[in-house]
Amino acid sequence: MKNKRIQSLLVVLIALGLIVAGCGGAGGDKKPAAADNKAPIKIGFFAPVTGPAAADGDSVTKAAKLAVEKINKDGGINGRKVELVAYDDNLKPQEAVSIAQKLTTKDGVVAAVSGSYSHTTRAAAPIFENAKIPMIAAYALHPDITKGGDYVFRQSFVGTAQGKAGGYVAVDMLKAKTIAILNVDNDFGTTLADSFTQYVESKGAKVVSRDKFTMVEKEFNPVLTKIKQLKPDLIYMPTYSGTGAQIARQAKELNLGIQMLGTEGIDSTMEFLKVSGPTADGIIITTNLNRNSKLKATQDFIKDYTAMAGHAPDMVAASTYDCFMVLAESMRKNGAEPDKIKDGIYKIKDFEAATGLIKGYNKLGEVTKNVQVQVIKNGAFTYYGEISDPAIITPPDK
Amino acid sequence: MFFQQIVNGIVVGSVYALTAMGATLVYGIMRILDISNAGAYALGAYISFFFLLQTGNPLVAVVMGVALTAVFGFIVQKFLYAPLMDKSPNVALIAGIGLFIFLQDFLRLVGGPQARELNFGAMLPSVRLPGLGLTLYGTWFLILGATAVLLLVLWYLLNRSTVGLAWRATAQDLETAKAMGINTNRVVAFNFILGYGFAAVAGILVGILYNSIYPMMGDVPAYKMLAVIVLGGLGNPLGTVLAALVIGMAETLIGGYVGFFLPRDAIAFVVLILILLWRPQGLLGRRRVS
Amino acid sequence: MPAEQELLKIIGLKKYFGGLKAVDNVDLSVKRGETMGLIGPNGAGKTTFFNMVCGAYTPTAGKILLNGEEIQGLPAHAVARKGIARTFQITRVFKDMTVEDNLLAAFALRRAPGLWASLGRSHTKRNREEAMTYLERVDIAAFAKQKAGDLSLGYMRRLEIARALALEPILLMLDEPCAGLSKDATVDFMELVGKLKSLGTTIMLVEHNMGVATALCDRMTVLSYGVKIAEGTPQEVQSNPVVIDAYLGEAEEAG
Amino acid sequence: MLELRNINAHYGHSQVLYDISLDVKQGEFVTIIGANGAGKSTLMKVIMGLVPVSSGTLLFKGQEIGSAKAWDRAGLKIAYVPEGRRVFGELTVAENLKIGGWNEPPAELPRRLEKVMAIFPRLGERLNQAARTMSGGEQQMLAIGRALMRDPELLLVDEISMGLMPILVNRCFEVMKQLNEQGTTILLVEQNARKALGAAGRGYVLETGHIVLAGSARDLQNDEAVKRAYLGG
Amino acid sequence: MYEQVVAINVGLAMLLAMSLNIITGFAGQPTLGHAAFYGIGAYTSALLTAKAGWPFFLALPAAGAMAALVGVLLGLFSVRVREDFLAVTTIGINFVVVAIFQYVQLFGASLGLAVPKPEFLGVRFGNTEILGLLILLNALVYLFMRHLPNSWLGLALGGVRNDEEAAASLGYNADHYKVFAFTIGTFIAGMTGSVYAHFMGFISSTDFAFPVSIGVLSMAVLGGLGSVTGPLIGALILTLAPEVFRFVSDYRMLVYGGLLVLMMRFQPQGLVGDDSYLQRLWTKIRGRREEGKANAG
Repeated sequence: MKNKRIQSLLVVLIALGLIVAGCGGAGGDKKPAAADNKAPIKIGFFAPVTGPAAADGDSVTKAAKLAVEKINKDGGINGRKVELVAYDDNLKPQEAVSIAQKLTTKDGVVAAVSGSYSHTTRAAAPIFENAKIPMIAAYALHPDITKGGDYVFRQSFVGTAQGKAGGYVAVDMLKAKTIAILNVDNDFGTTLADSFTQYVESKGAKVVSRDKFTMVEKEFNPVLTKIKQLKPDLIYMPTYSGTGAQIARQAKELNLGIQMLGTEGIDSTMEFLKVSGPTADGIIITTNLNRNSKLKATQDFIKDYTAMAGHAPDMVAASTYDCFMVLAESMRKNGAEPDKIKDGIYKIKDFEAATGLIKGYNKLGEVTKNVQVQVIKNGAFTYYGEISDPAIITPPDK
Repeated sequence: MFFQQIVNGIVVGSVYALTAMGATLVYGIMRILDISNAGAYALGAYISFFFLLQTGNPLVAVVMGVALTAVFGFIVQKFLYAPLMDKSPNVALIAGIGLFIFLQDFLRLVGGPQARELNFGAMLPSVRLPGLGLTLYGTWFLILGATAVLLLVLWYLLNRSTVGLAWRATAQDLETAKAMGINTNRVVAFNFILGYGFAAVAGILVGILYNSIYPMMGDVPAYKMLAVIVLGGLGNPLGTVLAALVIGMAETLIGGYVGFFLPRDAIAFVVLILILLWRPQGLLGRRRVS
Repeated sequence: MPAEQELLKIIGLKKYFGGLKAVDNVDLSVKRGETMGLIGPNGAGKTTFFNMVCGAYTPTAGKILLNGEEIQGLPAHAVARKGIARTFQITRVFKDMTVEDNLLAAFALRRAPGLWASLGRSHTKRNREEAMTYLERVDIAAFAKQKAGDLSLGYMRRLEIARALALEPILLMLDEPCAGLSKDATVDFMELVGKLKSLGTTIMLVEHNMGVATALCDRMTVLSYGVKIAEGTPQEVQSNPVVIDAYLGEAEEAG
Repeated sequence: MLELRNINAHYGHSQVLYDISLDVKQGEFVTIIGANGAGKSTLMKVIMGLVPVSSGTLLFKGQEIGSAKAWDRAGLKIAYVPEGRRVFGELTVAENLKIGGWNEPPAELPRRLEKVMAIFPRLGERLNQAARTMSGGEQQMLAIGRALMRDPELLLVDEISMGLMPILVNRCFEVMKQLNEQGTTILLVEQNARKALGAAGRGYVLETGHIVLAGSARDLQNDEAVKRAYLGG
Repeated sequence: MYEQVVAINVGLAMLLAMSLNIITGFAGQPTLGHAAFYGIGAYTSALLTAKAGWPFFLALPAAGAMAALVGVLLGLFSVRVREDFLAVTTIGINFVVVAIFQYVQLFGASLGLAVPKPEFLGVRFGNTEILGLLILLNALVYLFMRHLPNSWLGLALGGVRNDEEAAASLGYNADHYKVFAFTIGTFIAGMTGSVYAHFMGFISSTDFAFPVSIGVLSMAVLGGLGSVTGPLIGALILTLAPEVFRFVSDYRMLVYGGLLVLMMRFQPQGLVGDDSYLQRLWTKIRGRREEGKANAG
C-alpha cells in the first residue's frame, strides 16, 4: 500500500509540475527592454563547451568574451555596455532548442551568435526566427540553417561556396587531374565534398575515390593504403583537426607523397598543428582567416586573442569574433532593437573584419567575402592565395 | 597492398587487445562491464603527459602514468564497486558510466579541451620494404612490441605465477577460493590494479601512436572494448586477444577493400552480432551448463 | 490393466550426459487418482527423470505418454499446458514478487492463456479471493502481501505447492516437497497431500524421506544409479532387500 | 576445539539458523544429519566464514573467530570440502591441490601431496588434467584431497555422498575414518544418515535451522524418531 | 515558452524511461541501445509525413509499429543471447541503426531530415500542442505502467524476470513474453521518437546515438528499475539537472557524472526503489501521522 501511495503522490506532483511549467511559460514571455537606454545590451551565445566538440567550444567562447570586451573597450554601443549571455549546449540539439528558448524568452537578448555545429544550430535557428531575434551562425555550414527566414545569418562560407573554392584551388591553382576525397561523414564534410566534386568534374578532373569516416576516427592506414594504389594527384579532405592531423601523419608515414588540400575544419592551431607537427607542412587549406592579412582588424584580433588565450587563434574563433563585430556595427549604425539589428546587418557593406573584408549579406543571410587559401609552412598557416572570383564566392540565395 | 592491409589490421587489432584487456580482467572477477576503465585509459595518458611536461623524462612519465592510474583502480574498487557487488549489475554499470563521465570532464577542466600531443621525443623512423610493398611505422614496433611483451607477461602472471593461480581460482569461484585460504579481497584489489594499469598503458601507447590525447579519448574504447570482450567470451583474456584481432582485421579489410560503407564501429558490431548468432557464448566462452 | 486408467505411461526412458547414464531405460506408469512415489538414494537419477517428464530435459530416448499423447521433448511450458504441474527441489518462488502475485501468476494459464489476453487485469476481487483460498490451504494466507523472497524456506515451499495446485493440474509432480520442512510442517504437508488424494488428484512424488513416501504413496518405484530396481506397494518395496541395500547403503556397522 | 554458542544466521531477510549451539572436541568425528534444506550447508558456511554470523559466539580452540575472514580461518587449519565438490574446473588437478595448500609452508607441500596421492592414486594419474574433465567421483576425491593439503586440524565436510557410486561413498567414508584415527577432527554434514552415524562418534540432528537432537551416534541410530524420519520405517 | 520546451524534454525523457522500464525493469532484459528505437520511430514518422504525405496522427502509430518490428527482432535475439552478451548486442544494434541513418540517402544521410510541423484539424502544432500531446501520451503510458503490475502480463514478466524455469512450469512460454515486452517497449519508444522529430523539426543520426541510450538507462536506474514511478522521477531529475546547473556551465557534466556515481553508490535501488531513503522517509512520516491519529482518537 505504501508503495502505491508514494507513487500516486509523486505522479500528481510531476503532472502539476508539467502543467505549471507549460502555463508559466506562456505568460512569462519577455521582450528585450528597449526602453531602458542605460541597461547593458544582452547578446546571447551558445557553444559546445562540454561534449565531443569541446575544443571548438573553448576557442569560440574565448573569442566571444574577447569580442565583447573589445566592443566595450571601444565605448560600447553608443555608450551602452554589451553583456554576453553564454550557454553550453553539450553538442545536443535538444539542449540548443531549450537554450534558444531561454535566450529569446527569458534572458531578453537582442541578438544571438551560435558558436556551435550544424545540427545544434539548425535546431535552434527556427526559434530565433519565430522570436524575431537575429542570430548569426559563426561556422555551422548546413545549407538549411539560413533558409528559415530573415533573422538568421551565417558568418562563414556556406558549404557550397567553400567546396567550389576548394575545387578552384585543386584544378585551377594546383592543376590536379585525378583526385581522391576523404571526408568526415557529417553535413560539413558531405556538403563540401559534394560541391567540390561538382566543380572539379565540371572542369574535367576526375574523382577517383571517395571515402568517408566518423568524427572520432583515428586509423586511416587502410584507406590511405588503398588511395596510394590509385596514385591521385591530390587528396581533398574536408574534415576537422583531430581526424585531419591523423590523415596528415599517416600519409607521411606511408610516404604517400600526394598533395593534400584541406578545409577550414583543420584551421586549428592547437589541435591540428601540434598533433600533426612537421608532417603537415605543405598542406593547403581553404579558410576565412588570412594570418598575413594587411587588415588592421585581422592583425588586432590575432594579437589580442593570442595575448588572452596564450595560443594563436583558429578559424572558428575568428568567425565567432566577427559575428559580434558585425552585430556591434549594425547596432551602432542602426539601433539596438532586434528588428533594427537585422535590417542593419543586411545594410552592411565592405566591413573590415578579422576574417577579411565582408562584402555584405545576401537575402538569405549568407555572407560574401573572399576565400583565403593558406599553406602550412614551418608549422604555421601562411598566405598562399585568395579567391575573389564572384562566380565562386557568391553564396546561393535560394 | 594486401600485406600492408594485413599489417594494418594486426596493428589495429593489437591496439584493441591492449585497450580491452583491462576491462577483461575486471570482468573476469567482478562480472561487471566496467565502462570507467575507458576513463582510466584517458587518465593514464593524461598523467603521463603531465609528468612528461614536468620532468621531460619519458620513463618517469610512463611509470607515473601507469602507477597512479593503478592506484586509482584500487580506490575505485574499494570505494565504488566493492559495496555494489551484491546489487543488480545495472547499478555497477551506471555507476561506472557516471565515473567515466566525471573523469572525462575532470580531464577537460584540468587539461583543457584541446587534443594535446604526447610526443616522446622524435618520431621513430619508418621501415620500408618495397619488395612487399610494405611500410612499417616506427611506432608500430613500439605498439606491437609492447603489446606482445605485456600479453606475455600477463599470460605468465596468470598461468604460471602464484598470484595468477589465485586470480584464476577467484575468477571461477570466489566463495570456494576464500574457503581455501585465498585472501580474495587482495586478489580483487590486485585485479583492479592490474586492470587499470593495463588501461593506462593502452592509453599512453595509443596516445603515442596517434601523437594525441584528449579528454574524450576514452569514448570509442568505452564501447569498442565491450564489443571485443563480449566477442572473446567475457572475461577470457585469450579470447579478448583473438576477438580484438578478428575485429581489427575485419574493420581494416572491409575499410581498405570495400570502402567505409559503414563506420568502423558499426562494422565491429555487425561482426559481433553475426558471430554471437553463431556462438552465443562468444569465441572462447564456454556455454554455462545448468 | 486397461489403458485408459493410465494417466501417465513412460516407456524406455533414457538420459545420457556424455558417458554418464543418468537414467537408463526406465518404464513407469501412473494411474489416474493414484499417488506414485519415485524414490532412491541421492544421485539415483530421480530428479533427472522428473525433469524429463516436466520438459526441462529432453530424453535421449524413450516415450512419455500423457493420456495416450506423446509429450516427450516438449518444452516445459507446453508440458505445463498439458496439465502437469510441478514443484522444485530447491524452491523457485518469484522472490521479488509478493506471495499473492506468485499465486496469481499461476492462474494465467487458465484465465489468460494468450499474449493479448495477458493485458487483462489479474488482480480482480474474484481472482484474489481465489488466490487466498489456495494460500489458506497451505496456511500462508497471512503473508499474502509479503515479498516471497522474505519468507522462510518452509513457507516458500508451501507457496510453491500452492502455486502448482493453482494450475489445477491433472498430474501434480512434487520434487522432494518435504525437504527443509520441520516435523510439524511435514505432518501438515502429509495431511494436505491426503486431502488432495481424496479429491482424486494424481500425484507423482520424488522423495528421499522413506517415511513420508511410505505414508503417502499407493505405489513406489525405486531408482538406483539410473536403473529401476523395484516397483510395488510401499510394503513390498520396503521389504525388498535390494532396495534396502541401495537406498540405505549397505549396513556398515557390525552390530 | 570448535564451539558454537547460540548462533543465528540469515540469508538476506530470511533466518536460516536459530540458536545453534554445538561442540566438537579435539580428535572427535561429529556428524550433523538432517533433510535437504534443514540448514546444514549454511551451518558449514557459517563455521567456514562464508556466511556471516548474525549473533552468537563461534570459538575455535578457545579463540573467537566469528568475525574472522574465511581465509584467516583457513589459516588456522580449518579445511572445507564444499557441497557439490566445487573444484576449480578450469584449473588442473595439480593447481587445485596447490590452492588447497595455500599459504602453508612450501617445504611441507611435497610431503602432503604424496600423502594425498597415496590416499587417492587416481589424482596422481591426472595431475595435469583440467578438473572439469574428471568424473564426479574423481572430483569428490579431488575436493577431499584439496582440503587435506592444508593438513587440517578441523576438517569440515559437506554432503560427501551426493551423487556418488556406493563404492566411492564407502571409500570416502573409509578415508575420513582413517584421517580421524590419525588425529584429524572431523565435522561432517550428511543426508545419508546411516552412513554418517556409522562413521561418526557423535551426532546432531538439524531440522529447519534448529538442533532438535544430539547424542552419541549409537543412540541416534537407535532413536525411533531419527529412524522414522531419516532411515525409513 | 522556455518552460514549455523544458517540459517537452522532460515529457520525452519520461516516455523513454518508462518504455525502457518495461523491457529492463519488468522483463529483466538488459537494453543499452534503446535510442535505436527512438530513432527508428523518428525517422519513420519524418519520412511518412514529409515524403509520403501521411498525416501526423497516422504516422505516430506507424512510427511505433516500425520500431516495434525491429524490437521483435531484438526480442528474438534475446531468446538466444543472454545477459551481458545481450547487453552489448543491444549497443551493437544502436550503432548499426545509427550507421544506417547516417549512410542511406533515403534517411537524409549526413545532412539529416527536415520534419514538417504536424497539423491536426487545421491547427498547426506549436510547442503548446506538442506538450499537450506528450502529457496525453505520458498519461496513457503511465496508466498502462500502473496497470502492468496488476495484469497477467505483469505477473508473467515478473515470472520470467525472476526464474524462467519456474515460469515455464506455470505454462508461460518465457520467450514469447520477452519478445512481447520488447515489442511494447520499443513501440512506445518509436512513438516518442515520432513526437521528438516533429517537435524538433529536424533530425540527424547523432540525435539517437549510444550516449542517448545510456542517458535513458541512467534515468530508469536512478529512479528505480521495475518501480512504476521511479523512471519518471529519474527522467525528471536527469533532464532538469543540466538545465538547473546551466549556471555552472563549465562544471555541468562533472556534476552530472558525480551525481550518478553518488546516487548509485548510496541509493543503488533507485530513488523510490525498495528500502530507498525516500521510501523509508515516507513510511516514517506516514507512521507518525497514523500515530498522531491514533493518539487523537
